[in-house]
Amino acid sequence: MDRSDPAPSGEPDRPSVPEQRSGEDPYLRVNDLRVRFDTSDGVVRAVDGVSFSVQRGRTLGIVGESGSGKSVTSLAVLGLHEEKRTTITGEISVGGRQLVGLPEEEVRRLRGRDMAMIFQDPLSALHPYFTVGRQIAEAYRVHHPKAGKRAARQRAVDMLGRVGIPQPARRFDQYPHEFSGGMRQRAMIAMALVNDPDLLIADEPTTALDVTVQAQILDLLADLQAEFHSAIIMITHDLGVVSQIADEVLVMYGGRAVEHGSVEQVLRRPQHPYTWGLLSSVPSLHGDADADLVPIAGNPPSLINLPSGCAFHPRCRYADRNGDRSRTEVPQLRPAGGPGHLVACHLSADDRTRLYAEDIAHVGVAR
Amino acid sequence: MSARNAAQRSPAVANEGQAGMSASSAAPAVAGEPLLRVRGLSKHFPVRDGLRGGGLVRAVDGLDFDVRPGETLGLVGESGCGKTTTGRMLVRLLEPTAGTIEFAGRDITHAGRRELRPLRQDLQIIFQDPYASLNPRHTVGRIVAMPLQVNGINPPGGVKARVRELLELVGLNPEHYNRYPHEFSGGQRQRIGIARALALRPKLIVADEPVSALDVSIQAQVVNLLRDLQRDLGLAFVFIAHDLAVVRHFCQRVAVMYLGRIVEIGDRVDIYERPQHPYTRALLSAIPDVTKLGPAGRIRLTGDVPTPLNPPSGCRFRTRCWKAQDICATEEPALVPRDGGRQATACHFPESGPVGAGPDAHAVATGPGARGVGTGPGATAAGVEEVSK
Amino acid sequence: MARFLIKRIFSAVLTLFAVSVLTFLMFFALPRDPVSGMCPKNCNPERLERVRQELGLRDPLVTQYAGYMKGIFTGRDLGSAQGGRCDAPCLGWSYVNNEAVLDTITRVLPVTLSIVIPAAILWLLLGVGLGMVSALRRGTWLDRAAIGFSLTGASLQLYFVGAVLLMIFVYNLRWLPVPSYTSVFDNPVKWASGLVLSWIALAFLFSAIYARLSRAQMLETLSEDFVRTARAKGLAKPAVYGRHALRAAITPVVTIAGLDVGAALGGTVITETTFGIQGLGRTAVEAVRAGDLPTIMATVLISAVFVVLANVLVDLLYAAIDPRVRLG
Amino acid sequence: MSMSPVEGVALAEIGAGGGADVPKEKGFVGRSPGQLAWIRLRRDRTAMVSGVLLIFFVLVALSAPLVELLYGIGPRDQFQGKLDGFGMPLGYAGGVSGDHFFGLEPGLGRDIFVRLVYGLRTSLLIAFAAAVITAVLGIVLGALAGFLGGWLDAVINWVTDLTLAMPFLIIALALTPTLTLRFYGEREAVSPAFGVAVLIAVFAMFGWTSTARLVRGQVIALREREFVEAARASGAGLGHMIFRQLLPNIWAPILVSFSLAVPQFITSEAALSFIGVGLTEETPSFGRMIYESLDYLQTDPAFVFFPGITIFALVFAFNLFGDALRDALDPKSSR
Repeated sequence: MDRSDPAPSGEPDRPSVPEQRSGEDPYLRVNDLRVRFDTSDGVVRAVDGVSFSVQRGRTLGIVGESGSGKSVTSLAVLGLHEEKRTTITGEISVGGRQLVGLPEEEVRRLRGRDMAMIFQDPLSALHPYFTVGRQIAEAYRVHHPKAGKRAARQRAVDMLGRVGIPQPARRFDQYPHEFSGGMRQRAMIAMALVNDPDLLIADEPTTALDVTVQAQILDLLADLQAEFHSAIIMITHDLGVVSQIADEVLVMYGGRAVEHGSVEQVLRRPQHPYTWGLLSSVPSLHGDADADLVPIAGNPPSLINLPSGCAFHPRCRYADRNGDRSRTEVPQLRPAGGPGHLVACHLSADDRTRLYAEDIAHVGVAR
Repeated sequence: MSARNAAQRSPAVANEGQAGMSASSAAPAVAGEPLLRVRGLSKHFPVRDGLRGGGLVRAVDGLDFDVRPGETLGLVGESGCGKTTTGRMLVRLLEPTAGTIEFAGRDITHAGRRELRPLRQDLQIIFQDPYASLNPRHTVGRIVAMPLQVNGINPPGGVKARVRELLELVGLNPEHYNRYPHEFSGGQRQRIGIARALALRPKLIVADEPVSALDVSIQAQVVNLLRDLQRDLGLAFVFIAHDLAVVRHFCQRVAVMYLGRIVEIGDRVDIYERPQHPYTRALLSAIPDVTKLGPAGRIRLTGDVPTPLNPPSGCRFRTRCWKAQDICATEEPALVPRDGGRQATACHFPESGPVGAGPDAHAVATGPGARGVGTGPGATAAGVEEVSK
Repeated sequence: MARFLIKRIFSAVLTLFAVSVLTFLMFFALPRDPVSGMCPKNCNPERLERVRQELGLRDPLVTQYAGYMKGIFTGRDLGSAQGGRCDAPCLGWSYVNNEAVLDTITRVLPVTLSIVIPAAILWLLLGVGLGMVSALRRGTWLDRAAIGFSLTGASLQLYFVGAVLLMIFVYNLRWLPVPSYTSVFDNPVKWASGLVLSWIALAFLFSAIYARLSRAQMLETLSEDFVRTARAKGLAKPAVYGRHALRAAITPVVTIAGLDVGAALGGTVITETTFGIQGLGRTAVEAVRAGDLPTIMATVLISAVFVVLANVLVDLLYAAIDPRVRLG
Repeated sequence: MSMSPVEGVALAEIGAGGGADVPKEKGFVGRSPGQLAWIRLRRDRTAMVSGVLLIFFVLVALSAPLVELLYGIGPRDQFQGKLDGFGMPLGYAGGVSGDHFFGLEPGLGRDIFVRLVYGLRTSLLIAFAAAVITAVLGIVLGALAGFLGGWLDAVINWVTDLTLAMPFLIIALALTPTLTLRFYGEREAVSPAFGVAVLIAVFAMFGWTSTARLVRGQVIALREREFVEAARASGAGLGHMIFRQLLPNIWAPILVSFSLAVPQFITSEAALSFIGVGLTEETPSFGRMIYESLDYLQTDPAFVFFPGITIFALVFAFNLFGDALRDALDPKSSR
């Protein structure tokens, strides 16, 4: 099949993004996003035709391993990629505005005001030489040029208190290295939310934190979402985090979406062998602790030299069931049963149901 | 092999003799002498602070535990609890400040390099970072052969044959002998590190977060490999991790650490099904559970771990504990079995029953969130970080 | 902070002490007799010997050293041949120049300062500016030109550049007078026109080094997470680069600059020789040639003081820029 | 001038992960990081051009007597007949001709080209020898200070500070005649080889600090690396850890610093000659030629030009090569 010619959206065999649960229009709509980097080793197709949308007040979890393209997707939405070597095609619409092709200056005005981001490692993401408060106040003043120094300070102190930092007025004048890991991430969140953005992208916000602090941060994000009614994209490799906070889940592999649906659908009735692998290889707190985990064989692929056909086929236990198809044809996302549940797999629906029940349903956290 | 037996030993037997944990009351082990016997192990790091002149970070403060041949002990806790420091002391990469480490009946606490030499072969370590733990300028063959070379051991059949054997054992192609670490993925590098640790046929391996730097799908491969090796070779492990789910899949016994102390130690079943210490319960309930969708009713601990530079008086967990009473501030609870339980718990008010079913099901610590942080803003973060460098 | 300062100053004093002892020893082994240079012709051996006695050159080394040190801190009497009472800080009497060494130093130090300080300002502005621009325009012709400039500058010899500058601007075009020093307070225009070539020569060479250094630092900083955060906040590029990136990239540059300026203040021997300006460096060279121990001691010590002082200042500056550095 | 340390030299390869280093399934013999750096170097045009130029310079220097033989003129031959009444060379551009490629010196009338060839030999010999000695000193002292720490580190650090606080040119100026007089009498002729040895010794005394600091920093950064701990946990001794584990990982920055130290010593040698220390009149040297030429700046610019350009070309080639070497050894550093 010729896949170099991306099917335009609206073509019959290309299913649209999962239908929305309410009548509200999605705040963020990403359609057929492709991100390519030119490197000395070749062209990296970091994201290759990904579509999704998020409404305000709802959370999309994007799951994948390192190199799956999940972080690149989020950076592309904010326009934070390196301009010179990156090519972006597709549509990114935020609050009805098309961002791809928009001049940098206009994207900049949206950044931090309408859409904000939380990064994985708050210690390196905060400037070591400036006080935490100053960095938050700065984020406020960029988008509120009329606000005075004192107003910005007041706003920053308010936000620090809002995210649960004790003695915010005193903490305002401290440097990032004087904060603990959890407090730093709270400060990052305060900075991201200082302008009341409608879209918040959190890139592995709890990976660097301990479990008890992770729980605090996840709770905080949920509370703040209820309060600010923003759309959240939660990027993570941890299915546990997704199960706690997400409404919808997008599973990425090798720069492509392999499964997409509600959290209930993806975690309870997963359809893609890669999702199965993720579930069956994660150790669980319940069930038979002596049973072996079922890992995914092999290693994540190189984005420069992606396997032909289905990128997952070299690691897939079921790749041979369709003759050569897995090796030659890139599977497209297609409906997988439940409403809005999509999967990109050559296996037939019956096969998937049977294999899941036989091989997967009883191991790891899939149970 | 006896390893099989060890793995399947009934929890009741395995636990006996480990119940009394303090040095004086440690009862003689039933199933033979422990391989590793740790008493009162402490490590204090001096820190210099421009304003306060300096102090001691009590990274590890009086640990007692035993590991028997073929047994796997999990050491779990959050960052800064001292688990990594403990691991490094066990293999003598760090010099203990106080306490004793006995290995196979010999006191190795302060043994010199020469005295340690025969023991080195029995005691090895696997590191966390598969990128930093392999010398980038050496071939895989040289890396795996290093322990043999350093100890002047020439195994029957030659070093090369032994290295090939080891590579095969950990699931690598033995033909990759002449390759360099950068040509391998993270999971494969971790396998190389494991092969190196196995080169001297050790009896005990300290595994310091061996899978936490790996991708999820790779983690399971390495955990399974370690389980197989443990079973087939009858290895004892001290498995250091922050991920309680991984520990549950690998360890027969588990010790939970908080601020340089063991707060609870016991068999896997006891720790996961009937945790008694509030901290253990909080840890378990904080783990996001894929099997439960949506925000779970979990125990919310407020604040952060206090600084080990100036740990709270009495019970160290009291500043974040919802059950704390006056006695917790004045008297430090001993690590002893409570209420007929089989595991030892250092708590004045231990809980019972599975997490989520007990009275703490929806316990939320109240009061100002500042309680854990109030001990000095800079100290919490900076003090710990200085130590970890 | 106080502890740090005390420790640092103690180490600095120890270093200076060692420098003075080493210099003292080294120059006593110097194979030149200063006294015979004082009266080339009509001196008989007895008279020379008397002068030596008078100058204390026959005393044990320790006594001589102690006397010298005493002079620095409390002043001492040098005897009628050497200008009599010499108040602290007494650097001794130069029997070659026939004047108090302190007078020599106060005369030549402003010259060296006048060369180094404007040159340093020039090279820092030029070098850092060039480095930053080329980092931000990485891969463009501008970047390549800057790299070429800095490699060329780093490969050129100061005396060669100086010679070429002299040839062009002084001898051929006659735009500038032959380099000389005039006090800036007497005639600023003459001061500048007399020294501008030395500034250009020094600045050209040093800015090349600083352009390389700051380019590398800026490139490293640009890949830091906090720069991405600054962009994610919606800051415009000037603020991202000027406020966030520059602040972090400049720190190591400041460190090196402090040490370089400190070293340069101790005497720009080559520059002064090339342009024929009598500063600290040239004075030192002449003193060595003449075996003028008091002047040598003074110039070496002053140059060491500048280096040691620069070291301490750089540490303090570092702590001021980077809040993570705690002086302890 | 301070010998500024080599900045920004980080370790190659470590952590350079990402999509590029995916295991290749072909062939069982891997490529070492050194081989990879060599391949990158080979692909770098600047490196190759400057490298060839350097080899050319070295070959010319080594075969100086051969050049003399072919050229037919020795470094001490004088051609007074080709000078005018004021001692200026006849003809254009300082007497450049088929017989004298770079013309003649004013005054003595010696051939500039052949003197440059011999000057090149002297300079390269001094620079390479000094660079090797300072590298060895620096590596040993730096590695010991960094690895063992404690009082040894404090002492070595203090000695480094002390060395940096001594004004190099002035001390060198004083030390050279002192040393010479210790070995030769007042009126004895000093052998050229001795002058060269003294210069090398002076450079070694002052030059080791930057390598020592570099190595110390690198060793401290690597000391706590887990692969070193793995060796320690296996019972390895000090020698194994420094020589087998640590040093192979810091060859890259040492090599870069070495390649940049050589031109620095060439420059310093010239600078010393310039202020009148160092080699005797009959030993041809770059610095001496430039120093003497400055008097003829107006009357015979070609005399300034040829030595100046040659030394520039030599140092430039070294700097270019050093930069390319750094890029090859540490692909992340620039680009």
